[in-house]
Amino acid sequence: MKRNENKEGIKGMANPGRYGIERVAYWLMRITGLGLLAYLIGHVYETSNIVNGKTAWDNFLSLTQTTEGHVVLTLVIGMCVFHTANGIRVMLGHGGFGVGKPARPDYPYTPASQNNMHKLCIYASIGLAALAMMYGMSVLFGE
Amino acid sequence: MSELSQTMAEEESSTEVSSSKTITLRIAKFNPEHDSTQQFADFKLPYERWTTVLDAILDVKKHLDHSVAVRYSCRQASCGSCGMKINGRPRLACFTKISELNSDVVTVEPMNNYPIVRDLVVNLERMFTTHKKMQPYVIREDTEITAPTKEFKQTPEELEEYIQFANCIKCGLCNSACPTMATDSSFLGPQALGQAYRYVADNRDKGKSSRLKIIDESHGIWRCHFAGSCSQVCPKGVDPAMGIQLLRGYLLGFRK
Amino acid sequence: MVDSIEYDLIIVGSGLAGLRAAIEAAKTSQTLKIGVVSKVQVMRSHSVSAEGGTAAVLFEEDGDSVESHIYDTVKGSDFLADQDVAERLCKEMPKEVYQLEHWGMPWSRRKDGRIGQRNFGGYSFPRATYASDKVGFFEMQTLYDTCLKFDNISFLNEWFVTAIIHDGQQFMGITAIELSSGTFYTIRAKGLIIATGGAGRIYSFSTYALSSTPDGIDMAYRAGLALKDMEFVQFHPTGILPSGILITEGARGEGGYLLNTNNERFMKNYAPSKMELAPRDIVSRAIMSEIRDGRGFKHETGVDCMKLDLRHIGDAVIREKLGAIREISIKFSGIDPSQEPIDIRPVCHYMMGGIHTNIDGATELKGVWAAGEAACNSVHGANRLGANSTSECIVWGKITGKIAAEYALNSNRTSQFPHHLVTLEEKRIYDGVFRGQGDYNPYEVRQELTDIMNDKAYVYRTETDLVEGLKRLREIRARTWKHVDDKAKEYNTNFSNVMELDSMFRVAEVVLLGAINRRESRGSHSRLDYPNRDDTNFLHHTLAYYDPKEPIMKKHPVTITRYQPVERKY
Amino acid sequence: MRESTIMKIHYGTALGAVVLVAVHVLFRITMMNYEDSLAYENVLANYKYIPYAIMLELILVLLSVHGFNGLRVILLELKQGRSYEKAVSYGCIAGMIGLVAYGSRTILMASMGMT
Ligand SMILES: Cc1cc2nc3c(=O)[nH]c(=O)nc-3n(C[C@H](O)[C@H](O)[C@H](O)COP(=O)(O)OP(=O)(O)OC[C@H]3O[C@@H](n4cnc5c(N)ncnc54)[C@H](O)[C@@H]3O)c2cc1C
Ligand code: HEM
Ligand code: SF4
Ligand code: F3S
Ligand code: FES
Repeated sequence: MKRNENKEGIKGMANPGRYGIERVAYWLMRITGLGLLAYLIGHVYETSNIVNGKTAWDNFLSLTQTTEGHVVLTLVIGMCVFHTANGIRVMLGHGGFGVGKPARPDYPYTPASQNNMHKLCIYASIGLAALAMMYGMSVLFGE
Repeated sequence: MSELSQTMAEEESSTEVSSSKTITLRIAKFNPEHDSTQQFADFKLPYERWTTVLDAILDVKKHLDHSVAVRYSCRQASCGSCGMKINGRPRLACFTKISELNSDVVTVEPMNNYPIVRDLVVNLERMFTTHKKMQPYVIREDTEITAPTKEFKQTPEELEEYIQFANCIKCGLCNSACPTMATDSSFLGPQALGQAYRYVADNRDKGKSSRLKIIDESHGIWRCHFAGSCSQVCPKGVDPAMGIQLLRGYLLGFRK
Repeated sequence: MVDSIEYDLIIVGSGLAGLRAAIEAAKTSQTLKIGVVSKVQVMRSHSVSAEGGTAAVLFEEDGDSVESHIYDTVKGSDFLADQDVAERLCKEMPKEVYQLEHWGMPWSRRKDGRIGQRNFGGYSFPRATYASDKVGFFEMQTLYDTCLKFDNISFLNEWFVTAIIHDGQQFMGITAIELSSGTFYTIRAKGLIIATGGAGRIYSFSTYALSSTPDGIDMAYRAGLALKDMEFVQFHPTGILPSGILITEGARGEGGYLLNTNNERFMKNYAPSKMELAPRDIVSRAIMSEIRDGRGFKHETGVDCMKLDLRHIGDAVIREKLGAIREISIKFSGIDPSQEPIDIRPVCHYMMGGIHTNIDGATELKGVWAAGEAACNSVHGANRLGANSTSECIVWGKITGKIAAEYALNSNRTSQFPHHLVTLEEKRIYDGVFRGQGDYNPYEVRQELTDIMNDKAYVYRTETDLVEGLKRLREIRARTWKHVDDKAKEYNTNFSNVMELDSMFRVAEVVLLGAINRRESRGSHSRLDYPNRDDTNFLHHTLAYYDPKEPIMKKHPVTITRYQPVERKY
Repeated sequence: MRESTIMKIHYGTALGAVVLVAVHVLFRITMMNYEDSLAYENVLANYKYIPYAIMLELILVLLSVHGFNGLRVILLELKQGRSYEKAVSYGCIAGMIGLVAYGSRTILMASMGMT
């Protein structure tokens, strides 16, 4: 028989719509994780210039002193804050904390694991990230 | 209580909103054996307040196109046959009323993440296989009864610990909504993991360690990222997301 | 050449009876190859919809007794049950409840951790063992999951079985179509258990799953086996409007009232001692009488109905014990049972009749057994008590599973496989149905047929109605509806739907003929023109044998061991 | 390695990183103003302060392990197949080791004053 697997693929994995904020958090977590990894690699490379003397270091540093550089740094701050805050939420969840207690469900079914605590934490993580980005911007673009 | 009246109120009001009592039903038609792509066939249909999407599809099958391939049996959300994608979201066709969709066009497609057999029918073989892999039965020496045996005691409270997960009708909607499943066809999936929890949480069972070993593999429980979509689409209130996190508690050493 | 596969034992149907049989057979011998064939996937069979309970005597220390269960069953049957068979059911059942429990069944529990039971119609003790209101579902889950322990059980999911092949002496195999590919197969085996469930979809207003068509019963009938007591069709008093989905008797078991337009619990006029918990036939007749006398409600679809009031039970109890009812009522009718009474009407719910078997579930053909609702071992007689059917499925699943497994282990084929019969069957379904021609829409014909059954052979029956029904049935059967417009092989439900219709005609005819012949009122069969039970002329079972022209009707004695028939009063 | 062990490491590294990154970032922004903190001399001085250098090394290891394992998880879920999955695992380990080695080189050289 010919097979059509009909997998949703990356689009389905990435598409945060349709399923509410938990799915947005899932998606942001991935993106920020990858973003941070990319930054980490870049950052390690960047700082390695310190061994090449002051000129090399300053040359490289000036790259981050541009507007683009500032934008990237701001994003990194936001990503870091969201990933950290949400990461703590997810870790607690993965350990089985705050995911509700098993109980006979009543119609209409509202899953206890998708509770308001979690929704709140997700919004808080996003909010914190936004605040941190604003603070970062004020520092970076400040002077 | 208030939630309920709200749901009912929404359902009521939505009937009033769509003033015309007909919809366009778009059915995805595809026979992988003969067709190269999926096509949509459109049908105009009248409907009543209580008409379900399954009713509408069967109406088409009766009067307009006998060839629509669709899986159904109980028509009361207890057999798990009629999972499909309705207006973009996995749902049970017999448990979705046209009136609650708030749309003049109802599009039905086969569920994602399963191979298509034909039209709306998908192959659920893998789900049944992973379910079996979970050792979904009470594991202990003395499960076979001898003449004077009475029941293993279980209080109503102990029953509550797992009864929610025993409600799973194997419709597969959760696996279809899960983002990991969208790309990872080796992932055990929320259906199976939820059932692993159902038996682990049953005070009669002694198979916990063996099940924990099974799910602790590279495409096992750790591929769940608590995206929660599984629980959101489950038509029976199973909440596999909760079961999975609780199971993980055992593996991480938070639960005994 | 038709593709062929082979098993030792074939079980057709993966409902309660089929699964229980599979487990027992697998336990009997590890070497036995068992094939469970069903036209639906596992866990999709009609059995998952059973709601209220499974009858068994568990608490003798509290005053229940097996004797009382037997008597209730026999009395409920209006004395048409074979009493030795009823005795077997009641004696086997307690063990089975505990066995299910040991396998993981989530029975509802008492505070002390023992299994819980509730009241059910027609019993003198609360002995409907329950698991919320999803008894059948949880039983199916337990049995299916337990099947997964055994490597010698294979499931052939979504295979439509079309015929039984035998050489006149003994069973040889079956023919089936694998739905997903459309391939036609012969499956050879030594033994067969038919567990294809009830035929309730021959009525248009029905609690049954849409897949509950009489294919299996008809298969046996065509193979020359007798159908027994088909005129006895149970109408459950409380089918919700407009869908006909069941509101379990457990709703009345938990204290629900039936009300007419005078807001009166009218059951006091029909069964003063048991009230709403009288056996189903009596309650259904009471409802229809009230409607006839003008004390019925009109549902917005224009259908007459009564009200089932659960409000006084309270939201908490409804949620805990009747959760599925609550869901069904809110979802499918828009009514929260804790706020408003539910609209209900008697609805086709169970077939007491089926394939004629003896107390061991054996049919008249060597190597073939039948169990569950498809079978008629006469445990329910003229009226089944609620909660006795899942019990029956489990007990006879086990019995036939054991006996058939032993038979399959020890038997040897004596004759050549009759390939010509497979060829004939292939002709019948491919030339006769798949490549058939015609002008009538088979789906509309099916609607007409089921409407006729609903109109003419409902709760109250008369000679004129039944004869008229039979005449109309034969008229529409003669039309050219045997054709399949969907020409694809893969997952062709159009094809199977037409074959289902074909079997519905044959079985519906037997129901009508049996009802015409039985000129008395007994149990669920209630004739306005013969309102009394007539033990002198009709204390016997009805048998029907297939004949291309017209069914051949015969009689079969009732086994009476300890209870002589008396008037049935509640 | 059992997947649960890997994931325990994943969570452990994350937790460790939370603390250390916080210190690292606070170091950058509270010691003096941000601009100055990045000046060559100051940075170099930091590196020469051994406890700080050790902390940097720790952060590097923790985040590389965490980050590359995260990448492995994502890649594992993206596509399946024996050889692909092997490649992903080894690739990520290689990346991890590479990054740690490269970063360590900087830290080592800077703190030893080999500039
Ligand atoms: C709504 C409802 C509620 C009920 N509640 C209760 C209750 O509370 N207590 C109680 O005791 N009883 C109850 N009953 C009755 C009881 O559920 C049934 O009698 C019982 O489930 C029948 O089980 P079974 O195994 O015989 O058949 P089923 O479960 O009907 O299974 C039949 C099987 O045969 C297969 N099959 C049929 N035709 C073919 C074919 N051509 N080819 C291949 N396979 C085929 C089907 O696919 C299916 O797998 C209820 C019935 C209904 C309708
Ligand atoms: C410092 C605080 C951090 C915390 C608390 C944290 C926490 C987590 C957690 C809990 C996960 C698992 C998510 C899941 O399985 O659903 C995760 C994934 C991940 N993390 Fe971190 N992390 C942190 C920092 C970082 C950094 C700095 C990087 C970059 C190097 C990073 C890269 C990743 C990646 C790539 C993933 C995989 C993404 C995914 O699976 O969704 N993390 N993190
Ligand atoms: S967990 Fe819910 S959605 Fe998933 S298969 Fe079971 S019933 Fe369906
Ligand atoms: S949707 Fe998938 S990611 Fe986990 S919480 Fe459910 S299994
Ligand atoms: S038909 Fe059974 S769940 Fe929809």
